[in-house]
Amino acid sequence: MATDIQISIVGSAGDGTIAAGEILRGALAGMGYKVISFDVYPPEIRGFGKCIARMRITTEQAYSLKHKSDVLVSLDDSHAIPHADEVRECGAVIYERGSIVQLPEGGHMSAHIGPGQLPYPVPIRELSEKSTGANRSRNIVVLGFLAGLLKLPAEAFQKAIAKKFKRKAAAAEAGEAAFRAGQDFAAQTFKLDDVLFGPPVSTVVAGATVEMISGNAAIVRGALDAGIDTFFGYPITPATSIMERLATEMPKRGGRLLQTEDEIAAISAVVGAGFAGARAATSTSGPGLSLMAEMLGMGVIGEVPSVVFVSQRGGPSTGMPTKTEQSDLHMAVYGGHGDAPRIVIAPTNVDGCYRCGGKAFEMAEAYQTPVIVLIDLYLSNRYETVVFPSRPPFEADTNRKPGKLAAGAQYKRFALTADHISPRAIPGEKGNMHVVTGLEHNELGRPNDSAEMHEAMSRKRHEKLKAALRHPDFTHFKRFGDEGPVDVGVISWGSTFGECLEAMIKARGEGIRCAAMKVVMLSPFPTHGVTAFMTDCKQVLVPELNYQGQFANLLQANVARPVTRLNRVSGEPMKVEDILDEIRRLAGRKAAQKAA
Amino acid sequence: MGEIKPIYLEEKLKEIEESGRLDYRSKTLPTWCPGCGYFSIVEAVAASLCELGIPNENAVMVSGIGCSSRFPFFVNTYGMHTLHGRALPVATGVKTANDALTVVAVGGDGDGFAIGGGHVPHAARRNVDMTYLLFDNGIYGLTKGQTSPLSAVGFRTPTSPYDNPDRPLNALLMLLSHGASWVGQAYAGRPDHLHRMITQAMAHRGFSYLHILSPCVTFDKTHRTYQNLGMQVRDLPADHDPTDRLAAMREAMNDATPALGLYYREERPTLGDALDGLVEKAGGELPGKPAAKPARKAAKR
Amino acid sequence: MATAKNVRHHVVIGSGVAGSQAAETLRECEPDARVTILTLSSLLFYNRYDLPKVFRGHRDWREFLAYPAEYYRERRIGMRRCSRVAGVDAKRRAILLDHKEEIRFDTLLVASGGRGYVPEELSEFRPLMHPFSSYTEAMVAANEVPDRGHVIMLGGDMIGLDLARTLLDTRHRVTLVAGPQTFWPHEVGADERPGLVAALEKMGIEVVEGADAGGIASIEKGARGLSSRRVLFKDGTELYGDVVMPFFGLVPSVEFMLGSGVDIERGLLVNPALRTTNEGIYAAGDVCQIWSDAERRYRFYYGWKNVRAMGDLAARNIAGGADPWVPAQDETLHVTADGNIQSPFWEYE
Amino acid sequence: MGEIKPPSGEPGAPAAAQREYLSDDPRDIGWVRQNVPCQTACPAGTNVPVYIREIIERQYGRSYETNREANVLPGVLGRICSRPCESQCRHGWAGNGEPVAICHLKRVASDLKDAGHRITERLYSPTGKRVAIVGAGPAGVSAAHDLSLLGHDVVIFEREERPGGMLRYGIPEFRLPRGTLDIEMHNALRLGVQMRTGAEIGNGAGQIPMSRLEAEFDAVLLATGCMAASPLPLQGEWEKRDLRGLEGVEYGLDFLVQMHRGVKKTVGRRVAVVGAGFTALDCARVAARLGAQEVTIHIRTAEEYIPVTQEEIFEAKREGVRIKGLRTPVGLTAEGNRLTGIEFVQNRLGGWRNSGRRQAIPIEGSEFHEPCDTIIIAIGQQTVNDFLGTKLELDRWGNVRVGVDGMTSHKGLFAAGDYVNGASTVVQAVGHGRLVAKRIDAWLMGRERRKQVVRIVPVEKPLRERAFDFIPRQHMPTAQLAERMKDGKHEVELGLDEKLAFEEAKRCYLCNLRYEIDVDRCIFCRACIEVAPRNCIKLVRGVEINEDGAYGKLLETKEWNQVGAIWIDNNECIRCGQCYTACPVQCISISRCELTEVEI
Repeated sequence: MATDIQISIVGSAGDGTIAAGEILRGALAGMGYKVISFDVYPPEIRGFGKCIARMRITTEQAYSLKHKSDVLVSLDDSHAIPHADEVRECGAVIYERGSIVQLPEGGHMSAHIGPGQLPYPVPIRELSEKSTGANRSRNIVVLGFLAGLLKLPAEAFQKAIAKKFKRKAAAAEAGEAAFRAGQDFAAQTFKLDDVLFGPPVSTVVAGATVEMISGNAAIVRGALDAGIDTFFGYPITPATSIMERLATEMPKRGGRLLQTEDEIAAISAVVGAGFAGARAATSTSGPGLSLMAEMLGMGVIGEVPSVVFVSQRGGPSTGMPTKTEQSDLHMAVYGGHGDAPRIVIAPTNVDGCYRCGGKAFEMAEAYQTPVIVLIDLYLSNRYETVVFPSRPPFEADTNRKPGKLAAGAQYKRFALTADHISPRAIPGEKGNMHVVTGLEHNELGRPNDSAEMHEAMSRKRHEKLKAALRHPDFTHFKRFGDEGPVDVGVISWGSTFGECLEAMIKARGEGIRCAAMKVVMLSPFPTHGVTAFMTDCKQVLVPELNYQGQFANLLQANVARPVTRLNRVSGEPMKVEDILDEIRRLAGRKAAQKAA
Repeated sequence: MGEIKPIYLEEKLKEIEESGRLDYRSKTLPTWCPGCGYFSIVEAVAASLCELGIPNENAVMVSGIGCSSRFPFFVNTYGMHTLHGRALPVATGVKTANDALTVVAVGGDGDGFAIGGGHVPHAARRNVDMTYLLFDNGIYGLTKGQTSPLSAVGFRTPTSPYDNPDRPLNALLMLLSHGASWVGQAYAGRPDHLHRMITQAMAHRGFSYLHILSPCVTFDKTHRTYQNLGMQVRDLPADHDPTDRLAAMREAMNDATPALGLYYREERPTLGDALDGLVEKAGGELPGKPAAKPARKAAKR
Repeated sequence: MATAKNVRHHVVIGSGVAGSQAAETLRECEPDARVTILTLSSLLFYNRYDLPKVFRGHRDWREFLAYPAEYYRERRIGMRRCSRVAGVDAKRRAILLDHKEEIRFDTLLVASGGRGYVPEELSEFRPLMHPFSSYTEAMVAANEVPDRGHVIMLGGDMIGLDLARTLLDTRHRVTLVAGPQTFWPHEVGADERPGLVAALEKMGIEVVEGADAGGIASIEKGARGLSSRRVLFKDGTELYGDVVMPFFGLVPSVEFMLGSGVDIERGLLVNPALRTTNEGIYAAGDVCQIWSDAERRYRFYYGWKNVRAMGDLAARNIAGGADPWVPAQDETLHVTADGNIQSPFWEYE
Repeated sequence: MGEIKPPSGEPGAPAAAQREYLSDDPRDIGWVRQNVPCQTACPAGTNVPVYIREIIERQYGRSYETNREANVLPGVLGRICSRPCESQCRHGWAGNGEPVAICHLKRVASDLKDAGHRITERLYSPTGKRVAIVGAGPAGVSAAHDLSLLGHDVVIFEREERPGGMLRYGIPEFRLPRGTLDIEMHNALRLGVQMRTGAEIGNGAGQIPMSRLEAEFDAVLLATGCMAASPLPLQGEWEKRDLRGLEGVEYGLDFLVQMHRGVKKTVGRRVAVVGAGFTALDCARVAARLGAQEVTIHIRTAEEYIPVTQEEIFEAKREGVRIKGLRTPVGLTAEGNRLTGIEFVQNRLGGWRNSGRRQAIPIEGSEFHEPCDTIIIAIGQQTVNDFLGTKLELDRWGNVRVGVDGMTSHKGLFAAGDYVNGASTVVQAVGHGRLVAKRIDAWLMGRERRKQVVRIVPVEKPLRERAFDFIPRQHMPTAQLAERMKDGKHEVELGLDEKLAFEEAKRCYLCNLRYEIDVDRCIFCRACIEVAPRNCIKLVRGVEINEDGAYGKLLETKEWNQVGAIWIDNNECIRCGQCYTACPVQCISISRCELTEVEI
């Protein structure tokens, strides 16, 4: 039996909602299921904001969340009640049985459970207090109950709980007790629902490893596998966990990580370290990227390899730090003053995060340029099960081209060559001393603002990036769905592509000829491939999470064809239903036109 | 064991209501974690504004980004919640535009000494007539607990999983050397003293810097806890002379047992005074200024 | 649809035969009113009389539901399951649920039914008995009884005897420990009893007269290697079986109405129009004692047809009617010509 | 008042090093009244939380003495008290579970105290005043004890051969073993109280006339209780007929008294008990022990409304007693002089009577008959006044009227217990006896010598753990049915052993602990609210003040600029101590508040 179960845990900040989600998906992945999950949390650490840990557990990896959940767990009714109708028929609703405050009519979850859904009242608070003496372990009680109700093996949970609370013996012990209390209560509860887990299917090929991992963690793993040397960063939601993970992992491999005083300092240090030959990176979000704009220009003109991982959030300004959005595309591709071309790649799933996270370093070195890996909060915090190959698919040291020169000739750091890529020397190399400057310069790197030189150097800096469109072992774009001419083509980027793919598959199921394309490389733009795809499509739909249609703008700047835009800025992932409706509409409009 | 005489609620409530300090609280309940020391600061600021008789509309709270920077939302005055690290320049702008305002910049240690560190010396040396309340919890709370420039050596956080190798900077010493004209330190766990210090800082004419030690109850369970801070803090020696900058620096050097109280105070022209002087020098005419802070002058007497 | 403010809110406590029928009738009578059912059950309405089916292999709860979820959505009947009523304030017309939620009503119908009675002298053995009054209990009991297992039935009310028919049909062994509650709710005279007991024996039930054995001294777990239950009588005799099931008739579930201001003796006391002593509060089904003008006393009426008719009548009276209660079925127990027992309480749809 | 006093050195006072604060502020007295519901509900004012706390500390003797301060018969009341406290217990409030077994724990203090336990008494110097008390029941004995402590010479006149009144002659031994009764009676009276048994007051031969008592004593206290069984009001031909001559008719109280005087009683096969009180229940259970096959209690209303504990009803039912409601006997049937059955009329429920009992209204034409062999009539008891030489003012129920000073219309003549209140409970009699003793003392001495204050003692830390709240109520172990029936005297309730007692005692919330937030030091951080297990800590803007000067409802607000204080709602507080531990600035204090008396 194939498994396809979606569980949502909804609570208030401080209820441990997200932590419960982490443990649950850790346990499930440990059992061998494929998981995709995405959490929603408020900007305050505590207070009263809504938190949702939502995950879909499948036999084969899925790339988007379902519209309906099979199980809803409420740790705070005031937040969970609006989500009651997201539970499917015969799905389970697990909620706190009692209340310590007087409730108005409708203030309790039981008032909102539809006749087709199955109620599971649990004395969550009481079980927590009974088993641990405090009410803090309510989230773990709920996990115990889930495990008991869905007949999942306790060991996987115990392992995940122990992992979560390692170094905190008392908390781990309380966790154990709370878990057992929940499980015991489930044993006394009569199970009614038909939420059933099939056996997990192992798809691991020899040598490969399977892990349930978030987008940010995948980026980190990619960077580590590509041999990152130095990292400078400044905490910012939702990119912080990239830095946090690297802080743990890099020293283990002799790498160096420094928390700088701000993002300006961080990008500056990255450019410095890149100049010095290190594989260097920073991570940030929109506000930090804005601060970095000037120094990125320096990286472009200085032709310094550098990598910036950007996880977008709702903007502008401080905006919506804990909500997802894809509105930094303009900033990433065009941001900053002057003609400052750079490579921008945007993975569409967690596996892609791993690949882009590593390939970014290859590209930065190969084309001597800043590379921005553009993801968003949804992808950063989304968990998927990823199969990692036994050997990292990244080149260790790419095209540094030192000492390519004939003896006696003067070293030209910015030599104009046929492929527009100059020999790069790094400090410490004998005889190749040079200066990298933010001023326009000649081949030697000496300031020069002549018309000819600025034109030649501008051309060099733009043209050399074209080679990146043929960068080996890298998916620049990819087409899915029906081959040949189609009625509707969906083209999208980044985290939204998972929803586009699912909508496209559903549309095909409804008999609509349909295809989808993901574009990973945003700058330079793969005009050829995208044009070919769009020629096949009678209608082109571009769904993305921003108001302006930033990707559609980019598309239309490169391919002169009308497209239909589908924009959402709700701060949450796009709904598959919305895309599907639009596909249906476009397919129908075409039919209507034909009839006319 | 404290007083054992019972507290009679309605008498207490009457006293609080009559004091008028509740008028300085916003309607919104603060969203900090229960137990956070910052609650203590809101209470103290409200009480100080009340005690000094500053009308709500004449006060401006300016903050950057961080847990502490949510502060302007919880007091009933004008406020600005600006960019990370940029509270001081924005506050300088506010004060420069209108001297009659009581400007209070608030922010955390990361906001003030990491990303915004470059702004501190300049606000201090210019002697902008404002109060800078530095909420020092030694951690980045809003991004869930990374090290800050004021985190202790050896402090473990997600970005310093093998201990923090950096030593914390000595904020008091910095401010003293940057030329802040009023420098003091308080602790959130001593609400009474905190309130008295804030009142003094606000009453001071010039750049007053109050460093407030506070625990982060959610992300720091090892270092700066109520328990540890309670044991570490001491009072400044009774004979400390707050006009002696060197003595103040000597006290500030002892960061193992932080001393609470007024370290240093001097009276000197503010940025506003200097700018007025320039106008005078240039032969210009000062625009009709509103009477400068009558209430504060009264309070100082 | 009328706005929330001006519509009447009819609340029904209990989702059994009476409560469900009442909700349906209320909806028909008042298309715009709000109708809410509060029930302790986690399932939608199912027919308790169907429960013996579990011994015929019907185990999935969906098979027991009387109506699909659609039924409630279409009729706009609010269905609040797992809701325990903690108290009713008749004066303020408010119901306090156990989880501290308060629900206001304009009219209230109490149809909370009855729960299985266990005589006090046997109450300490409750943990060793398998009651059979809900789907959950039925499933627990069914899982406990092995194929061709032996069921010891105590009391033997008509609900139990109905189950006994199924048990015998599915090749189980049934021993009845008879007592004053045998044939409840039929009132059986001393002269009729021997004939009826003989009919039971003819059906295949082994009958032990409890009183002859001095009454039950204790119920115990069976010793190792023996059946899992032992019933010990005061005269020293004993019985071994796989489960012990109590069928001593029903007692009304009225705990939550104590202190509400509504009059209670054993059940809620209602007038012939099924109204309690309080304006706007009605009762129907096994929970109410109806004033019988003919018999000059308050009395219970049992049986599926009666209970359903009560639900219907109460709803119509809530909606403005004032019709008096007329029993919908007779109450006599027959032995047919071929010596089988026939009871109106076994007739249901 | 209001100053901090050194310890007073009274029994049960804190150790010398502790400070205490005595307050007569109505807000503090009101606090205790509202917050310690068990003590407030107890007619004797027993300091329940303190004696339960002492059981947790395994100081059973001390616990016994704490009980004795309010009530000289802890072992007796620990068995047969009607427990008005338990229905008020905070642990039994909605959502909190079941009440603490306060009564069973009282018995624990008595059962488990040291064999050589030494009782403590606070003695006043002799006053030279003489007081006569008529009746050695619970009210008389309690008053005698207190008056003799206060220095007066007390003589008790008792009609029966032994002291105890209803306790000895009305309550069956399976509920109250006589050994316990004897010891506690002796302890109560041995401080110089003269006991004259077999001494009947009246004007007949061999009786002592009232006038003699009035002449010889400075004050006389009447505590003769209600020792006359009320007659059964029947209708028609039975209305005027004297039932006493009929075979098979018994009056409950007489039935029990005769049995305890040593008369051998028998009952028929089918016994009908009419009545709804403890006496009715006792008679039914005695009947079951005397071999009746069917014992039925017929009540006018319904089980919900009868004034007996659920445990008692349950035990009776286990013994085979059945209860039938909504019926009033209107006549009997007899064959010759032999009772054969009862004619009942069906009732419906009526309104509430002032006493808090439900009314039953007979339905015309609903008569029905039930056969029986014995009827025991236990519908109530009345006072007997014919021994009085003087004419006293009576109230409309026929009870003697007394003023607030406890005195009857006759100067120097006081009355206490059931004799004043009508048939009530033992604990009410004990409480009333104490109260009237105080009044007599005030009258004799010309002034109040003691007054009630609140003693406030700081407590170092919460004395409870949250885990205690989840302990279920411990059940009283009872004797096997066979054991009970063997001889009618075997005690049914076996008492909690030390382990059960410890578990049960831990359940007590210790409501006398007062958690208070020092508003001046509070930083409004809400750490306490976060950990609170109930909705017990509130953001308040004000508080209502009741007419008696005590606090009423807290006025809550969610608007920050209205929040004058964060305050513990003592009505919701279950004394779990979580807030105390959570407060970062230690602004929550705990003190123990208890009612006590001080010399004026």
